[in-house]
Amino acid sequence: DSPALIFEQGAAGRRAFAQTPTVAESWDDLPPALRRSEQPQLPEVSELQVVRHYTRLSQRNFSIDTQFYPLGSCTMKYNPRACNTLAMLPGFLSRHPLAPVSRGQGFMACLYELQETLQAVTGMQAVSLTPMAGAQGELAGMAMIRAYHRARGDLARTEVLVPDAAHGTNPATAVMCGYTVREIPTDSAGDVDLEALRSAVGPHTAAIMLTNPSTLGVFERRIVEIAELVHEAGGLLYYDGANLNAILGQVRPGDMGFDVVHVNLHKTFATPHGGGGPGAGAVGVGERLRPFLPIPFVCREGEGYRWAGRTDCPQTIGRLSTFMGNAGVLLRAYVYARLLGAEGLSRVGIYATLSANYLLARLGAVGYQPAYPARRASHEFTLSLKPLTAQTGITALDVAKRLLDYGFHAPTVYFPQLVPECLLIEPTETESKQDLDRFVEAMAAIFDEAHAAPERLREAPHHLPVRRLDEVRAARELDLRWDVPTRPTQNPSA
Amino acid sequence: DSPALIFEQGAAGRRAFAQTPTVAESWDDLPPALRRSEQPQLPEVSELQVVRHYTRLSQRNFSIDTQFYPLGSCTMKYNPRACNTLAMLPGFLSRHPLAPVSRGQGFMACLYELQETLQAVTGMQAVSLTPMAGAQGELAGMAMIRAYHRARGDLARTEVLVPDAAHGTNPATAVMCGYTVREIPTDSAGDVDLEALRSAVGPHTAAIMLTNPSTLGVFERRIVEIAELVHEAGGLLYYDGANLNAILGQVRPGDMGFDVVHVNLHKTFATPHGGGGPGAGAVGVGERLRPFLPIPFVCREGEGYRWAGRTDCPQTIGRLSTFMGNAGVLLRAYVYARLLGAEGLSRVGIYATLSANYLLARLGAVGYQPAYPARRASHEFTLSLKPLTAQTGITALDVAKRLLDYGFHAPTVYFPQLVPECLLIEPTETESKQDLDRFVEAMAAIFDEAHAAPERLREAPHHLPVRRLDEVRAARELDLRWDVPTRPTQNPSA
Amino acid sequence: MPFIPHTPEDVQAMLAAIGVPEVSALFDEIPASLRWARVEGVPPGASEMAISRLMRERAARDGADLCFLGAGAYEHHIPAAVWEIATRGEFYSAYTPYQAEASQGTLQLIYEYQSMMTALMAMDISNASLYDGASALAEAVLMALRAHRGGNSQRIWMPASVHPFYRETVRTIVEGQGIELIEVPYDPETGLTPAATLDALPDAAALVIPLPNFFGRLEDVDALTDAARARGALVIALVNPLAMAVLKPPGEWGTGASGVDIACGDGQPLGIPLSGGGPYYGFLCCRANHARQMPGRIVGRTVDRDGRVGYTLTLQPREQHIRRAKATSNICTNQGLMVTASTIHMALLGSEGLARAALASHARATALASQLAAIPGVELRFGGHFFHEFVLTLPQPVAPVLEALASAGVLGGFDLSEAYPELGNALLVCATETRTQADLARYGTALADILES
Amino acid sequence: MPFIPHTPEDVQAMLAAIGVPEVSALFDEIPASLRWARVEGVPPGASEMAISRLMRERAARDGADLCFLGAGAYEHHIPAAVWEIATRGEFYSAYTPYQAEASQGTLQLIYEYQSMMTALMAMDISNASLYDGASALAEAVLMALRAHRGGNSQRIWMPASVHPFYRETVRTIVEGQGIELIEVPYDPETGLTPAATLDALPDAAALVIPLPNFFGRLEDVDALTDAARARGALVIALVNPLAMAVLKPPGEWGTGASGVDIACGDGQPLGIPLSGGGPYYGFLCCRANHARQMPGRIVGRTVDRDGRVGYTLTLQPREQHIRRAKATSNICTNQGLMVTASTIHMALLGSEGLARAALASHARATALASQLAAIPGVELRFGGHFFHEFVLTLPQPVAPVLEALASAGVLGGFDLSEAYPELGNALLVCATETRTQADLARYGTALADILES
Repeated sequence: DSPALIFEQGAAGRRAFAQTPTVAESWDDLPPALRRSEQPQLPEVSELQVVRHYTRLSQRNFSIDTQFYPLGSCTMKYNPRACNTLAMLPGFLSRHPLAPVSRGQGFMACLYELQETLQAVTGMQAVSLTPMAGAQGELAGMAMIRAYHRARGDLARTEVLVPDAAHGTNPATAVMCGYTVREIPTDSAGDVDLEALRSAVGPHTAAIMLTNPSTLGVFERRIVEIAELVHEAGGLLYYDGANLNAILGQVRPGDMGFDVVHVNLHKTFATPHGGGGPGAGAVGVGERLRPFLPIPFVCREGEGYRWAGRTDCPQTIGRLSTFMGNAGVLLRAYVYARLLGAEGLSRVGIYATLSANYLLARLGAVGYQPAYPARRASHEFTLSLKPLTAQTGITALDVAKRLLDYGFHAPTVYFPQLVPECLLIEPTETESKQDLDRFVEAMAAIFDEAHAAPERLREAPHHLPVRRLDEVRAARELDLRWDVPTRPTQNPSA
Repeated sequence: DSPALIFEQGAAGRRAFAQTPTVAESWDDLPPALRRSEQPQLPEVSELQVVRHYTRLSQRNFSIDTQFYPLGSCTMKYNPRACNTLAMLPGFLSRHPLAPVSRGQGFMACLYELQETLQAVTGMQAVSLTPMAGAQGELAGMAMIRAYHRARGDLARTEVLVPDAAHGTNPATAVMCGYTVREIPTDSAGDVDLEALRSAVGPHTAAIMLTNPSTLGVFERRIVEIAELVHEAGGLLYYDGANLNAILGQVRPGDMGFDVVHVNLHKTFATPHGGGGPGAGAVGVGERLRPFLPIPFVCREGEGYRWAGRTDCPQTIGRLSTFMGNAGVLLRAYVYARLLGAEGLSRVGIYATLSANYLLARLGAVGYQPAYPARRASHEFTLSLKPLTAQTGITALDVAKRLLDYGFHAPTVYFPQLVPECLLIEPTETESKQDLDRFVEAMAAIFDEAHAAPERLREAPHHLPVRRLDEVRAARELDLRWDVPTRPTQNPSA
Repeated sequence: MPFIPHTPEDVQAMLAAIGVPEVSALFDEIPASLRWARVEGVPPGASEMAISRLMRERAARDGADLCFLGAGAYEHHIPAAVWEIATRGEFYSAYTPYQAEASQGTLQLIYEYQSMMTALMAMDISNASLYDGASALAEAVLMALRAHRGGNSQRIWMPASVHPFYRETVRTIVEGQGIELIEVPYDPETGLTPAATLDALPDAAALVIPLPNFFGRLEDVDALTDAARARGALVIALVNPLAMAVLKPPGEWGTGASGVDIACGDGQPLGIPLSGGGPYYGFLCCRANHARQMPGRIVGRTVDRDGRVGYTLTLQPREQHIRRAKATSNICTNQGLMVTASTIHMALLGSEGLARAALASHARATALASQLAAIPGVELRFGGHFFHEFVLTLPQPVAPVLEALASAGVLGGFDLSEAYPELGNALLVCATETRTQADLARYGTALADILES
Repeated sequence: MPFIPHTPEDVQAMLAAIGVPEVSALFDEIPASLRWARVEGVPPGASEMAISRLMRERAARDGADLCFLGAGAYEHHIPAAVWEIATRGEFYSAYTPYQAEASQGTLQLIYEYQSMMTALMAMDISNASLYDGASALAEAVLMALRAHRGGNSQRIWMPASVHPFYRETVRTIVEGQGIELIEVPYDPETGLTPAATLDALPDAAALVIPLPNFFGRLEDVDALTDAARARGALVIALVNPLAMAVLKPPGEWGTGASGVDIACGDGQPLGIPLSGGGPYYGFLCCRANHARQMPGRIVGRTVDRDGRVGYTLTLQPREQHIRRAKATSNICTNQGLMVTASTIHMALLGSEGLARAALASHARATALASQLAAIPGVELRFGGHFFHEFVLTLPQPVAPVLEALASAGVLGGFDLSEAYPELGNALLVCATETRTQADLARYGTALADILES
C-alpha cells in the first residue's frame, strides 16, 4: 500500500523544534477580526519523520537519475549536477529580485550572456528570458505578434494557423491571445499539407505556429515555401521550440524564416523537469518583433549590466512574471551552455538525431511499424502499434505500462493523435548505446510477449508500487485532499 | 540480480568530459623509468551513467533517512540535515589544514567551543578532538595512561582489565598499546563481578576499561566502588563512551571517577555513520592525564584561537592523524550541540532511556525474554531468544533477517556474547512512539510466525534485493575486485 | 563531448545499423540552403572546474547584503532538509507524473501539498501549482470570468493596493481576451481600499482582495467580500500564504464566513529561496463548485486494480494536452520542484512553526518601524495595523538614500515613488524573522547617518 | 525539544506501559550521589536559523584565500555530482553494512572501490579504508611486522623524506608495541633517499618508500625496492594516489616489476575536499598472500540462496568485533562516506581524467616554480624531477614572508624550517590543476613585492 500520508503520522503538539522560532511572539496588535480562529491542520511531525517520509516517497519515482526516459517531445536528457550546485550558491540564492543591479553584476552577466547564446543558436535578433515555461513563451510570442499587427493598425488578422500535429499548448495559447484557431492538415508523408495551407492563409492570418521538426518526428521539408507563403500574406511565423534539440547547431529557426521562437530551456538546455517544473521558455525575436519583447531583460551599459524596462522598450507587451521569470532555471541553463560551448551545442543535434535514427532502425527490425517509414527520424520518431493491436489486441498503453516493469519510462503515447496507437520515442543524446540496446531488448521482449502472453501485458505493470489505477473513479469521486478532522480553536502562537 | 558493475557499463574511450581538464599536458619532464606503462583500468563511462549507477545503488541501502535502526550500541539517531549543510559551506570545505589560524578564526572557534561542550558533558578537564573514531579515541586514552605510568617511572603496570561484556575494540586497543588483557566476568545481575575484580586488580594493573551503562544495557551500579578499588591499586579508569547517549546530561563519567573518556560523536552527537564512517572519537581527560593529550588541540589566546602543539604540551602522546582529525565531522557535532544546547543535551539521555524501557516493556509483554528482567534498561537492552530457539528452532539471526522484510533494520545480534541468542536493541530518542509501536507490531508478528511458520523466518529475508548470502563462499573463494581485462599500453595523457 | 557518451565505435555501429555511411546523411531531408549553420558568438566549451570558479566568483559578488526588501519576495528561514531532499535526483530529474505507476512519490507529495494548501487557505480544492503569484492572479482572473454566472462581464475590479507588478502581469496575460481591469483606488490616508469605493464603479465579474496589501496594510476583507457579493461579483483573494498561519484565511472571509471563490498568491514565503526572483510558484485554490474551471494539474487519490491506494493526475480534460483550443489555460509545465520543497517546508514547520515565523517576522517589522520612525524626518506613512511590511516617508528623495544604504551593505527597501508618486518620498520596508535586533539597529544607524549628513 | 518527537501524551502512555509514574524512576539504579548532574558551561539551544547564520558568518571568514599549500592535502576539482550523490540519505545515514541484504548499495560500491584502488596501485587486494594517510601508514607498518617472515625484527626503515606529520603519527600509534622507527636520511643536495643509505643501517622488517616524497621529489623506487628486498625486508609504498595515474604504480616497483608488499596513502586527492584537514581517508592495498594480515573491512562478492550475485563483508575473523584482543587492529569505524565520494569521483574522471588532472597539476607547479625561481634571491632547493610540489629557498626567514603573503590573500606554502632546519629558509609550494595562469602570476607578483620591500 502507499505510505501513510504525512498528516497521518503526526501527533498533537509534535514539532520539528529546531525549525520553529523559539519565542512565540504576541499577535495582540493584529486586529481581532482578522486573526485566524483555528490553526490550519498541517502535519504535526518530527524532523526525522519528515526526512524519512519524503526520502521514501522520492524512491517511488522514476527519474532521469535512475531510469532511461524515451519520452517523445520531452527531451529528457541528463541534467548536469553542476548546474544545480552552481545555481544554488548562497550568493545567488540570497539575492533579492529587487536588489540594486550594482549589487549583483555577476548574476546579471550570466543572464546577459545567456540571452546572447540563445540569439546565436536561434538566429534571432533579441531575447527575453522572462517566460516561465514553454507555454508562457508561446503566450509571449503570440502576444508580440498581436501587438505587432495592432501597432500597424492591421486589425483584421484574427486567425492563427496550427497544424493538426501541433502540441496542445499551441491552439490553447492562440485562444488565450484572442485568436481563432484554424487547423492545417498533415499530408501522408508527415509534412504540412501545402495546398490546405495555401487555401487557409490570407489577410485574416495573424500567424502560423509551427514546430520543426514536427511532433511526428520529421523535418518539415517545405519550410522555406511555408514561410514565404505566410509572409507574403502578411502573417508571421511562430516557432515552437519544443523540438529544438533536434537541430541545435544544425539549422536555425531564424534562417528558416521564423519571426519569433521560444526555447524550452528545461528540454534543450537540460534544466531539470522537477516532476513537472519549473521550466523556462525564453523568447527570441527578429527585428520586426523586437519592440514588443516582454520586460525585463538585461542590457549592457558601459562595463556593466542593467535591467531594461518600459522606458527602454515602450511598446513592450509588458511583464509576464512578478520579477525575472524563473531566474534560478536560467542560471542552470547558463552553466549548461558554458559547459558545452559552441562546439558542444552543435553536437547536441547530431547525436540526438543519430540515437533516434538508430532506435528507429533497431525497433523496425524487431517488427514495430514506423509511422513514416520513408522518412528520416529527427531527434524523435513515431511508431504506430496499429498492426500489433490488430494482431494481438495489445495497445500502445499496454506496451507503455509493460516497459515500466522493465525499468524504462514509457514513451509518449497517443500523441500526436493523428498516428493511430502512437508511440513517440525520443532518446536524446545523453543515453549510451548500451542503454539504447537494453531498451531495444526490452521492446523486443514485449513484442514477443504481445503474441505469446498478451494477458501479462494487459495487466502490466506488475513490479511497480501500484498497478494500473482507477482513473475513472479518481475523476468521478474526487478525492483531492486529506480529510481534516476538526480540532478546537486555539491561539496559534500559544 | 545486482546491477552491473560500473566497470561493465563502460566503453573504451567514453568519458565524463566536463570533468577532465580539456588539455592533456605533456609528461615529458617526468623520468621515463617512473612513468606508468599502462593506464589503470578504471571505468570508462559517461556522467549520466555514473549518476544513475550510484543513485540506484544508494536505493539498495537501508539508512536512518529511510528506516528505523534499533541497532544496539550504535545509537542510530537522526542526523540533522543542517549539520551537513553547514559543515559543507564553501568556506569550511576550502580551508586548507595548514592555512594560518589568522585566516580561519571561525573554524577554530567552532572547535574550541566543541571542546568546552564535551568537557562539560563528560565532567573532564580538557579535551582533544583529534581521534578519528571511537577506536582511535581508545587508543589515545590508553596511550595516555601508558605515558602517565611511564612518566611516573611506574613500569610494572602491564595489565589492563576488561569486562567480558566489553566492545571488542577495548581488548584490541589495550593490546595495541602493549598491554596484556585480563577479562573480568559479569555477575548474574549484569554488573561487574566485584570479587573477581578485587582479585585481579593490583600493582600490575594499568587501568580498567569500562562502558557504563554496559553493553548489556544496564547501569553498572557499583561504579563508585570500582573506581575506588582501581584507583587505590594505582590504576586508572578508562570510559568507553560508546554508550554515553544513555546518560547524557544525567551523569558524568568524571563524577563516576573516570580519568579519561572518549566520546563517539557519530553516536551521541548525531554525526552520520556514512555506511561505515567517518566517525570522531574525541578524548577528555582529568587533571592527571592532561599533560599527555594528543595534539593538536585548540587553545584560546587573547581574543583569538590557535593550535596547541608540542611546545604547549611537551609530554603529549603526539599526533594521531596527519592534520586535525575528522574536522568536518567535528563541525557537524558542533552544530548539533548548538542546536540542542544545555537543556537539549540533557533531554537526550532521558528520552533515549524512556524509549528503551518502553520497548523493553512492550516486547516483554509480547513474549520475548529480557536477559536481565529485574533491571532497568538504559538507552538499550538485551533480549535472549534462547527460549524461543528451544521451542521453535528460530534463532536471533532469523528474527533479525525477518525484521528486514518488515522494513526495520535488525537489532545488534549475538553481542554481547554472554547473552545466548542475544538481541541488543537501542531505539534512541529520535524515533516517535508510532514508529516504536510499529516495531513492536512487527516483532509480535515475527513471534507468531516463529511458532506458526518457522520456515518463512529461516528463509528470510524475502523482500530485499538479495536473499541470505553465502558468506562461507565469500571467505573461501575470495572475490575482492573486478577482474580486469588487459588493455594495451598507451600514453595516459594521449 | 560533454554529456555525450557515444564513442567512435558506438557511432560506427549505429550508423551501420541505420544503413548510412555518415551522420550528415541523417540530415539529408533538410534543405541544403538551411543546413550546417554554425554556432557563432558563443564561447568555446569549458570544464566544470573552470565554470565552477567563474560562477563562484560571480556569486560572491551578490546576495551578501543585509536585506530589508520585501515587496513580494521574502527572506525566511528555510530548513536545510528542504532542499537537500527536494534536489534528490528522483524529484529533481523526474518528468511530470503522467505515468502514475512510475510517479507515486511525486503524486502523493502533490496530494499532500493540495491538502496543506487547502488547510492553510480554508478552501476546498488546490491545484498542483502555477508559475508564480502574478501569473496565478492572472489565471484566477480568467477562471473567475469563466465561473461567473449571470453575466458576460469582462470586467475585473483590481485594487491599486495590489502589487503593481502583479497588476502589470495580469494585464499582459489577459488583455488579449479583451478583459478590462478596473482600478479600485485606495485611500491615501490609510493605504486601504474602502468597500464603499466599489459603489462608484461599474459592475464586474470579480473583485481581487489582497491581504496584506502591497503596503503591508490589512484590508477589511470581510467588508470587501460582502460588498463584492452584494454586486453579484465573485471574490478572488490574493494572500501571503505565511500570513495565513495567523490571519483569517480566505475561506472564512465575509459575513458568516461565507468565504471567497478563489484564493491565490505566491508560495515563495513557504520554503523558496529569493534566488533573484524565481523560480517561485503560484498557488490557486477554489471552492468545490469551481473545480472544473480550475487551470493546471490536479492530483486525486484512487485505488489500483488490487484495491491499493494510489494517486493520479485527474480532471485532465480541462488541460491543453487533451482539450487543446478549449482548455482552461495553456499551462502545461508548472513549478513542481518548488511545490516539492514547499510541501517539505510546511511539514517541517507545521501550523505552529508557520505561525511563529509569521509573528516573529511581524514583531521584527514592528520593532524596525518604531526605530526608523524615531529618526527625525522619517514617518510611518499609514497609521494602524500592518503585517511585517510597512511604508515610510523620508524627508528627501528615496533613490539616493537607498543607494547610500546599499553602499553600507543595507538593502533598505523598495522605492514607491515610481509606482505611487502620490505618496511622495515613500519607501516600502520589510523585516522577517531572519533579522536580529542587531540587524535592525544597523539599519537604523545607517539611515540616521545618511539622513543627517 | 529538538529532534525528540515525544509529546506529553506519548510520554504518559509510555510510562504507563513501563509501569512507572515518572521518567526519573527509570534512573533509579544510578547511585543518588551521581544523579542529575546538570550540563553547565554550554549555551542554551538555538534554532537552526540562528545557528545557520552563525556558521555562515564563521565560514565566510575562511577558505577564501588563493591556496598554494599542499604538504599532504591538495585542492583538486571535485565534480558537483560527487557530493550531491554521496550525501544522499541512503549513503550518508546508513550504518556499517553488517546486514548485507539491507546494504547492497554500500557493499557493491565498496567492491567497486576496491577494484578501482587495486587497479590504480596495481596491487591485488584493497581494504575498505582506514582513517587517513598517516594512520594508514601506521597500520601498514604494523601489518608489515606481522607479515614479515623469517625474523622477529621490530624495526622499520622510515625515510626522513616522509611527511613529518606522518612519521609522528606512526610513532604515536605503534610505539606502545615497542616498535623502532629507524630514520633513513635523505641527501640534502637532491632531497632524495639514496638506496645505498640503507647499507649503514641495521636490518629491519620493512622499508617505507614515498612517491612523491614530502619535498615533491621522485624517489628511485626501483632501486630502493631492490635494496630492501636484498636485505630481506618488506616494502611499503606511500603514494599520492592521483600521481599514480601517471607514475609507476607500487605493484610494479623493483627489478622485474616485482612490486611492493603494501601500498598505502591518503585518498584525499581523489574527490575529498580540504575541509580543514578531514575527514579524508587512508587506503591500504597489499599482495594476495598478505590478505589475512590486512586490517579493516573488506568486501567480497558471492551469491545468495537463489544464486544471485551479492556482496558482503568478508574475512571478518581478522577484526576486533570477532577476534577482540587477537585482531589485526582495533579499527572499527572507517571512512565509508569518503570512500563513497571517492569511488564516484574516480568513476567520473576515469584513468584519462585522473591522468590529465595529475599532469595539469604538475604543469601548473612547473610553471610556478619557474616564475618564482626567477625572482632575485629565490631558488629551487633541489634540481631535477618533482611532482606538482617543490621546495624553494628564500633570501630571508620564511614565516614573515608567509604572513605577508597571507595578508595579500595568498597562502604561499608550508614553512619547512621547523621540520627541516638543515634546509635553511625553505618553503614547500604546491600548485594543482585548479590554479590558473593568473593565479600563478598573482603569487609571483606578491612574492616579488614582499621580498623587494
